[in-house]
Amino acid sequence: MTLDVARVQKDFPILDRAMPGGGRLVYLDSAASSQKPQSVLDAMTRYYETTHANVHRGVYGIAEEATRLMEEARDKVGRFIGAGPSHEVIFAKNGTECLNLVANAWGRANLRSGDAVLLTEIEHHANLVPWLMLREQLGVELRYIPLGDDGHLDLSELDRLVDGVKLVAVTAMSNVLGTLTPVRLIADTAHAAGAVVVVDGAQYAPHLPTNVGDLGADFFAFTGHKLLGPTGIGVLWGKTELLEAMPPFLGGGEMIRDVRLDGFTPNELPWKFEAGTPPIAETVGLGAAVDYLEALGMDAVRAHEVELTGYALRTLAARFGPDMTIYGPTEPAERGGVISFAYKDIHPHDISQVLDQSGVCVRAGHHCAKPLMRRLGIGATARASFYVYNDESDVDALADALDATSAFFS
Amino acid sequence: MTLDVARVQKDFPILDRAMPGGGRLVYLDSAASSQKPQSVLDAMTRYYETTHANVHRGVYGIAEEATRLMEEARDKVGRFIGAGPSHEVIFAKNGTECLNLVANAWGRANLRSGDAVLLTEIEHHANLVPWLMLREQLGVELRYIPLGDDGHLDLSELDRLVDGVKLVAVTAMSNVLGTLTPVRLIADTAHAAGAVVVVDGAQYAPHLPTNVGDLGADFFAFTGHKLLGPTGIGVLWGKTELLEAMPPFLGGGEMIRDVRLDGFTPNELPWKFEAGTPPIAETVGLGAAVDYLEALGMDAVRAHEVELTGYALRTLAARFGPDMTIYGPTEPAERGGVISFAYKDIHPHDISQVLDQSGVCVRAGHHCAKPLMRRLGIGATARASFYVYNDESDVDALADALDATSAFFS
Amino acid sequence: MGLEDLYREIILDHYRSPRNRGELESPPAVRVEGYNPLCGDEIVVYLDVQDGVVADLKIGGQGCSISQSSASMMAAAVKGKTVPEARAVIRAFKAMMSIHEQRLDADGDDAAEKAAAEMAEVKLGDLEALQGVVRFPVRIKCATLSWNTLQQGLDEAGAAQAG
Amino acid sequence: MGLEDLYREIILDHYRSPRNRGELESPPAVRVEGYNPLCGDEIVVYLDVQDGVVADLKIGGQGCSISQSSASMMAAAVKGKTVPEARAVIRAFKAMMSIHEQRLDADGDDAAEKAAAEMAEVKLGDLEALQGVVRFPVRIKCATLSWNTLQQGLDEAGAAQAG
Ligand SMILES: Cc1ncc(COP(=O)(O)O)c(C=O)c1O
Ligand SMILES: Cc1ncc(COP(=O)(O)O)c(C=O)c1O
Repeated sequence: MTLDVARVQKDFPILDRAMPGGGRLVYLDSAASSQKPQSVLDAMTRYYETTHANVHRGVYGIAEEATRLMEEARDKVGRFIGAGPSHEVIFAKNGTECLNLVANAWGRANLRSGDAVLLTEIEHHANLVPWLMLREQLGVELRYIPLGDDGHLDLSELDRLVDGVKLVAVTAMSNVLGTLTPVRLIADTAHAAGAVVVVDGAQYAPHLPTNVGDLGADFFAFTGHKLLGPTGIGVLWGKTELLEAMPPFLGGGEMIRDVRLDGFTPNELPWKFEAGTPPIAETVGLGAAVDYLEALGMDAVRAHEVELTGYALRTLAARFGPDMTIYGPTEPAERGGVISFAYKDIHPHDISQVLDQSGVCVRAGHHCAKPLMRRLGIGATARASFYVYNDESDVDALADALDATSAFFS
Repeated sequence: MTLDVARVQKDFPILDRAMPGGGRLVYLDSAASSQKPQSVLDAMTRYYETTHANVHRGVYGIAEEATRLMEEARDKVGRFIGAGPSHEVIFAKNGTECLNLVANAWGRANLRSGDAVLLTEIEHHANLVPWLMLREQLGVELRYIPLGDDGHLDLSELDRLVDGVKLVAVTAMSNVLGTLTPVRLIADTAHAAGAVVVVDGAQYAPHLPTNVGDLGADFFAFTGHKLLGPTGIGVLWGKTELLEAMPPFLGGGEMIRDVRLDGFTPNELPWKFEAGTPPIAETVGLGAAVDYLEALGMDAVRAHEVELTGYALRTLAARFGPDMTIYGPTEPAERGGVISFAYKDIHPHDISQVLDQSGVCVRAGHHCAKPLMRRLGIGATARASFYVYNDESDVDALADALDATSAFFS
Repeated sequence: MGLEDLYREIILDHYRSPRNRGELESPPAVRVEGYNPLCGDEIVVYLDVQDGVVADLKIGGQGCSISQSSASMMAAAVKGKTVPEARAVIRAFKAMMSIHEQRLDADGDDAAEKAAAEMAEVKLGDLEALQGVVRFPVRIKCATLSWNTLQQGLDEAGAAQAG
Repeated sequence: MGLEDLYREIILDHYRSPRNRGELESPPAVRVEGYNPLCGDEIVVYLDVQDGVVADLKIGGQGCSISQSSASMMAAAVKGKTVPEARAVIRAFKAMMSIHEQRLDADGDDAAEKAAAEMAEVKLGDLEALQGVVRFPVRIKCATLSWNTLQQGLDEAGAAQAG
């Protein structure tokens, strides 16, 4: 099955929008946030126009229907990542909250001063700062798997690094380099050392067929808005035994079984970790996004991105040669559709600004991975990233706009 | 200015939906969650169809536009509650997260074992459980302002209760009794005792003209979905000095200025407290909700609800007399449009179930206020609550359906 | 989906005149509380197990017609039964109720088969009147509250005997 | 809103040939770092204040054309000025930039007036080329980064002298 990109593009209303310059929108920033197909927008609008009510507590018809829609979305999302029982699927506001939840609830219950946590040098701030906060608060020791010069993690010291650690948290795909990390290998090593494994799947789940069991994850976090879904929704999957043994994270309605003036009893999973009114419409939207991706087929999504990334790497090399440095692994099969680059000595910020004149949207900056930037010895990159609605003409538009940028600054 | 309810109703698409029984939807559960006007749905759809991109980091046009829309929503929301600088307005996922943010970030920095926090017996779990968790974690002492038999807080012991407390957290309006609490008086007393004042405005901000300064609040939390806005968005307002002195709450992207492998520096307000991709579309929707309410005029909204609540109290008393117990203050001017009641000896759950047959939606249960239920000596109430789209015919429909309920169970 | 499917006559009868309401002294009886976090219903089951038999059982607490009548019928159904028999009734009842809830489990098909097998084991009699609850998903937890509480009670009674 | 509004010739010139780049030994010079958390730009300002005068000033770090040229022009503008004069230039420059940012403040009108007054105080000269940045709100923080850093440096130099 291959992706019919022309048909896919028709499903995304924003791609039809008029641009100031008269051209078309060339959206190459899906690693920051993806666009949304009509079906996702319709599912949310339909929900609000026919069914909205607060969930889990209402007896009347539309409240029951809203609850059913939300729990169906939970089932769908669980199946999408190969989860077991749906109560292992917890909804939060974004991927960042999910990782904070693990750091807080699992961390505070299981980590003491001096305990070690193993991360990598390529993590997004979302999988760094929560652990840095635990370092400050509890005095845990943080270790890092380094980045090799080939754009892959350098695992040569893994056995030493993992020795005695209580938890390993690793991204499945770098949002800067595109690097696909050997999650399973790291997880097996971590488990052999008795550690719990947290996988940041924010960049992985939207782009590759995902099975949390095959990855060897104990926790797996991702975010809706990068997966064709709405903003305001993140997903944490965790193993039942671990989730049950954890104290709650946020306190409030929904997450309790009983509340007294002198104490409370938490609710069962998954609600124990869902305090307050959940992002109801957003779960419905995410469910529709998962439906959309499954109809395309995640194998086809991945195949398309490998192909397009290959085309991009070849095109950029051919057109810009030594004027361009592309970071990360060179083989499309070893990476996602995320291309961070340096071009001549033009600052990424300026590149992005000038590309915008041609309707080409790329991100410039540290991409919430400042330690990785320091490791690469740079302050920022320009980054083009692809998704189901991108095709070779977008890559060509990027290359043409880069020529214009070079002309402007020379 | 009075509310033209018939015109308002036309703005809410869900009120037109077909009901199984053939009747109309009589939605009397706005205290749990309000319905949304077309303009809110349109604002979000338009956002996704023309402007979506991740905010704050993008240089290109649509990212800049998305950032502008989000920050405009912040300004609007700030003006709506009479806030000062917009950096005092922090977006979270719901009202519950806002209160957890205060309990965690302010609480951990300022409270020690043995310190006292003053709450009330009528709080929603969202303003109880975060403090109960601090009690468990830090050993703080919790005190409670009791409920008087007139449905108002009993302030006779306030001076004693407030003595030596570090923080007072109080709801501005009970979600069960409708009681409007004397927030200003409590705040002044608390400030005189050197305490910080947290106001749970989840039920207040949607229904009354709100000015955080006049209320005497140091922190004020509310939630979008009860205020004609979407799910997935909550708002915390706090005073600059307090917010600046607090450590961050969740860690990740957006909330940092710098991240190193051995530490991080938080960002400035408000982003310091907004980790990860924010609920962008939801802030836009909330901004549209605020526009809608301001066009109606909050004075008119309040006047309409006082009038309708008065009509409801009179109608129910006239039609059901001693068969019905209504909880909370008897004067419409002293309460919001929330009517919790017991009817004959029919369990609230059963009432709600049978009312649903007539398309009448009321909530049944403890309304996330179990300590208040225990105080009232009951397990649950049925609760009808009003908003801008309700009118006297809805009250009549409720009364008719209650007659049918009584017939069914007798 | 009329209300009559939910509120069968026999249910309303048990609600109006609950059987086995009251308390037992504990100890020797086991006392277990159950909460429905969604609506605030509370059930207290007092359980007297002697020589492997549910010698006596009383129900306290308060709740809606479904939770109260389910508890009342449950008490009538298990009183005098051996512990294994009582457990079989619990399984059968929960299987009847799970026909809707199983959607929440990943392995829907297996669960449906298992439920059918467990229901075949035992005659539920009057309790079958509660089958209509399955069509009102929010109320399933009302119906199962007392049963989960009883199950916990049997576990505790077993542990007490063993210990 | 063309790119020429943003990238004026004089800006590109300062970007290509930045003035006053380098380091000063610290101490005696004050060394202050500034970050733009959004894009990763970093500025280091080395500041040598003697007898109330900005005797020397050097700029390190890396960033985009706007942040670098702004820093370069800033260095040229304040070197040799007295501390109060330097502070007046900072105020005037930030006022020019705030014409967009003030939207974020509640009291928009007051702020606009205040900004106009502060800009009137000082001749910004070449720095006025950066006015076009105001139309590209995301870039305002690029332009103001070095100025905020300088301001912090003057505060620290003042404190060091006082202490
Ligand atoms: C690798 C990675 N992890 C985590 C996140 C955080 O996701 P969110 O911003 O939705 O919380 C992102 C995206 O920003 C990411 O790229
Ligand atoms: C008084 C009160 N406080 C707090 C909340 C919590 O709001 P949310 O559920 O949106 O977090 C609610 C509503 O559920 C409420 O009624």
